[in-house]
Amino acid sequence: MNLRLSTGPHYLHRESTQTLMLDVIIALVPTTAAGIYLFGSKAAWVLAVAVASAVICEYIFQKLAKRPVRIMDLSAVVTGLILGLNLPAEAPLWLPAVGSAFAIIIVKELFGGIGHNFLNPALLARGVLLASWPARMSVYFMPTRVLGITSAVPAGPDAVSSATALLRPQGYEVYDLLMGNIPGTIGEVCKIAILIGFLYMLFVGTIKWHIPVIFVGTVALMTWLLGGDPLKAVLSGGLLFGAVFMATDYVTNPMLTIGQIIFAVGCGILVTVIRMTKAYPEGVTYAILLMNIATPLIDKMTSRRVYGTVKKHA
Amino acid sequence: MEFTLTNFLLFMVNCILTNNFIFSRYLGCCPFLGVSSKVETAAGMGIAVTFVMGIASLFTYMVYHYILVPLGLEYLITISFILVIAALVQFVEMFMKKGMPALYNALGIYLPLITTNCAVLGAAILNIDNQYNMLWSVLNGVFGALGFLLAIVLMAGVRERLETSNIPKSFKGFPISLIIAGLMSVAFLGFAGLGGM
Amino acid sequence: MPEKKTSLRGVFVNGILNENPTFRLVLGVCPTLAATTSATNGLGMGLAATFVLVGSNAVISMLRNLIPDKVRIPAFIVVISTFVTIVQMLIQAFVPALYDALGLFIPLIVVNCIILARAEAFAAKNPVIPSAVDGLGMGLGFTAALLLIGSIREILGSGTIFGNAVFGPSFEPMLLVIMAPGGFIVFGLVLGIINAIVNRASARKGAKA
Amino acid sequence: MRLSFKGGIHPLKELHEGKDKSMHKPIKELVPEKVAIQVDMHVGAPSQPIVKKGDQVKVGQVIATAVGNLGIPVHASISGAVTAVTNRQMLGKKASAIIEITSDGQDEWVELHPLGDVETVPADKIIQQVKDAGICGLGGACFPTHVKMSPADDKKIDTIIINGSECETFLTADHQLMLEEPERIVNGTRAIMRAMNVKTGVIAIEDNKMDAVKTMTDAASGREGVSVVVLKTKYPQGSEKNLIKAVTKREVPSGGLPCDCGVAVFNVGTAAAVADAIMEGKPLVKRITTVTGCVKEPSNLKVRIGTSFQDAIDFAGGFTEEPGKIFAGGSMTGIAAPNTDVCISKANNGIVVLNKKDSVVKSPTGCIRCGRCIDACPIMLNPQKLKELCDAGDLAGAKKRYIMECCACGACSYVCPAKLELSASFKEAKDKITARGV
Repeated sequence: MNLRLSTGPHYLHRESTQTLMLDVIIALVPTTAAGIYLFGSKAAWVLAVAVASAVICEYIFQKLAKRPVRIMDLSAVVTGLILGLNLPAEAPLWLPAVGSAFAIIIVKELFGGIGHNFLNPALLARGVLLASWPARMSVYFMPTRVLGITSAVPAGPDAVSSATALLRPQGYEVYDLLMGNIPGTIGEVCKIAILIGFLYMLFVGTIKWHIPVIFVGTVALMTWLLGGDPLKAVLSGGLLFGAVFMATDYVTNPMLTIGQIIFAVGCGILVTVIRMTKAYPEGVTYAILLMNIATPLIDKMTSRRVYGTVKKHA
Repeated sequence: MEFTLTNFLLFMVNCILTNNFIFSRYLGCCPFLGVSSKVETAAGMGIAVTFVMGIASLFTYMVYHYILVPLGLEYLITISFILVIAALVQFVEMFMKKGMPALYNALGIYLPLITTNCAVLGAAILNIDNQYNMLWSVLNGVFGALGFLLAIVLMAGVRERLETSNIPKSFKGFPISLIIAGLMSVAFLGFAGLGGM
Repeated sequence: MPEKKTSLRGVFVNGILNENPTFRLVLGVCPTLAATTSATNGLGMGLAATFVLVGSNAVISMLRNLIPDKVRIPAFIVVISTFVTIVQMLIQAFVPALYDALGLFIPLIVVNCIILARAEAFAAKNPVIPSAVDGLGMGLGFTAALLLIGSIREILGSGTIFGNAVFGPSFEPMLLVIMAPGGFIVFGLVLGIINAIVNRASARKGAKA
Repeated sequence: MRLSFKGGIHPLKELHEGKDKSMHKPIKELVPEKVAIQVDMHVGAPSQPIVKKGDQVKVGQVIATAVGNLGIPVHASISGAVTAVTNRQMLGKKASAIIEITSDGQDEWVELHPLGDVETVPADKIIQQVKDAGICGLGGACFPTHVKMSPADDKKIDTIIINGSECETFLTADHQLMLEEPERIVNGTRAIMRAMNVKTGVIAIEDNKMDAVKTMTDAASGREGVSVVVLKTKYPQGSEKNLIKAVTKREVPSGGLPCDCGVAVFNVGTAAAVADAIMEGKPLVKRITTVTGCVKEPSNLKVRIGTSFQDAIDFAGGFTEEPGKIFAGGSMTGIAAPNTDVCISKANNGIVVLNKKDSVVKSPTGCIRCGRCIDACPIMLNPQKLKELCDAGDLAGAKKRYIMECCACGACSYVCPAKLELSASFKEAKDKITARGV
């Protein structure tokens, strides 16, 4: 009889890095589907290139660096998909390819691979693309189809809306903001789909509610205090998408709940401030990135009391 | 520029965030990269720089406007400023040693390094180039240094966290630090246009 | 080096390759970042620093026995800033476009650690000719590094080299590379890649020996 | 109201083959042909054997005497001849001194000296009787019970908690004991309370054993100071520190013992053994052990101390498939057995057999900072940070972050999606810190 000797626990939770990532992908399915429906096959191509580029870059880097190849943990797929959903549907296909390569190679693998990136790779890549090709990135397009019954008019593929829904949200009905009958990136427009994904992740326990709810709540509160329309502020731009799928990235937000609350409030304040000054049409990307940078310090400063001790520890 | 609360706040945001000395102006990169492996030492360095930069901005302003300009020696600005800063650092060090030994023990080791911190000389020359008056010059020095403090502390936080990461051997040390700074600088682009200057 | 009699050629090559101030010693980071938005800027900053290096090294070497040890550093700084002021005036007079592009960073050559470091480590201990050659080698090493980084940034970020287009009109340059973050990232990547090449070369040498 | 603590996990939801298999299986008594009794079962110095090969012994006869302050005697668990006094590999890291007895089939007891009813027996005699009966904590720690019952004079104990939470996976031994013999437990509780002069005795049971709550409540009714509380089903509810927090809202101070916050905790099995010692004069020679997993008839056995795992598994019908791993205890903290020749000690509350498939260990990947370990830690440590420090060899840093408070419950390792061996590294680091005195 050949018995295995090891220390307990002898049974582990079913959840693995791979299943967690799979749950995120499942949660992104409604958003992806809505994006492809609204923007047509161009959106599908952008998403496909983003995902393929992320996975291929990760494979090549891990081979070259003689590290174990971990593409099956699906984290590269998540990064690629989120980056793709952050792009306009009319983006030329080299844009997602370059963005994913930057995200995976420079932001993730160079720092030691999964778990070691101090910034969300997809978000940072979006920031890079936004700064590098502003003409491609900050021109938003109206969907080519509409979801539900609405008075909004679908635009042809050539119709360019230079102003985003964010800059004049009063021009859109709440219904259209919810359904995604507004100009924007592939993933951010359909708020209903994002909320379905959020509920799914809450239900299966992938994420906790704190960060998205407090993040969005802070934006609503601050907008209201500054005299804006909190509902439209929440429903416009990439706020919901960012709060649900990007601010909740485990690797780049604080470890303790109290730290996560600070993180979420900080994101909310930064989004509102950046939006108010209208330096960029959208503050969510930068707000989350800035709080990502502050995360190690938040982790260092926050603590909870250990059982049986009086003093706190970090 | 008139001194009003709005102007003051805009100037502060502009100096600390939008035109951050490190992330946007490339001033003070050597200590930023060299003294940022631990949060505590980084904070010490940042505070010492804030202290010196505030005083240096005041003194260089006075040297320029009350000595160089009346004598028509504006072309000696570089020589005179660097000497003023070197002397000032020496003086601050001595003063601190005698008058504030506790502070000296905490910040003393950083002081000699500050002479070659190009942010100090840079701020002094920027004050003259931008034709700030004495008040704005000092504020520019202090807020610029606070921006440096913010940057170096954030940097140290990230570097502490990455201490145990499996970074490729060739990239350990300076290369990865530069890339961290670059990625942080991308995030700081979010502040572009804030402060309106 | 000062102890051993090294050939002038050795001193010169040392600055460019083995002890390249930018890539091997990582000194003078600020100008390396600020002056490399284009190949021209990199070259200009590099040559300006070379001029200051050669001049200050030579003068400091001449005066090395006259300067009391206690006021050594302030004296060096005076010599260096004199040369910086000269070079600043020369650039302003003859290449005003470069003067505008480099701006603040010309006077800041004073606090470039490379120059003080060479004065302290070499010029203060060696005769005039080797000191000047050391300055030239270090300066050209610095120039070469700035030119390399400047070229990369200009090609990717503007699609040009020394102002001439390198790609067809369909190329959309990556603006970020010539913005502030691009400086850090490109320098970091180039530095890492050069480290990798050096590590591999020395590993091969080690294997042979 | 369900009492509970912060942190912890719910492993039973995940483990489909957990307690169901052996739950409500009546206790069956197993008297083996041969036993090998360790003399180092309890915490403290090993007992000194006083028999030699060839001696005839009866059940309950002392075969090894107590050594030192923490010492307790060891008794023969079957009658027959001593066939070996030697060293043998048991569950521990090193070989243990054992006394092997081969049965004569008579199962004849020595003459017993009961003290009488727990309510009337002189209180000062109880503790000595408990020591002479060789009783130690049956929950797994095996701390000598008489020592726990005699805290230093300056420690005022006001509450006794009888631990019937049985939060470990797979195990049903305590549950079945509470169902079948609640009177014994309550009698033992009263004996401990009287010996320690404590007015409050709380029997704490998790809410997945509501039938046991009922039997225990019935048995406790009319008994002075004894009450039953219901706990939320959660792991590690039965861990001493968390149990105290849940029941009394107090915390054991860092580096201290339960008596430092006025509480003493005893397992239900221990209480029952105390009752036997007082009322029948019987020493501790048998205990209830769950045998489950890949065995034909998962069951709760009343086994003699020293019964081999093989005998116990055979009594439970033998293996259903080739075993891949066998461990003593539940799946969270159980100790893997090198073979089936090892024997049941006073600490063994269960034997679990896993098949080949379930025994495969997944290889660890990189930490993704998901924070699940932080939510799981019942002591409020930061296992993620501690693991980083341990991997970097920074023991002083780990100590500063209270690694010594780790109760080794394994909750962090259980939830980790990257399959990192968190609690194992902490145990290693703690051993190093203790050894080197960092």
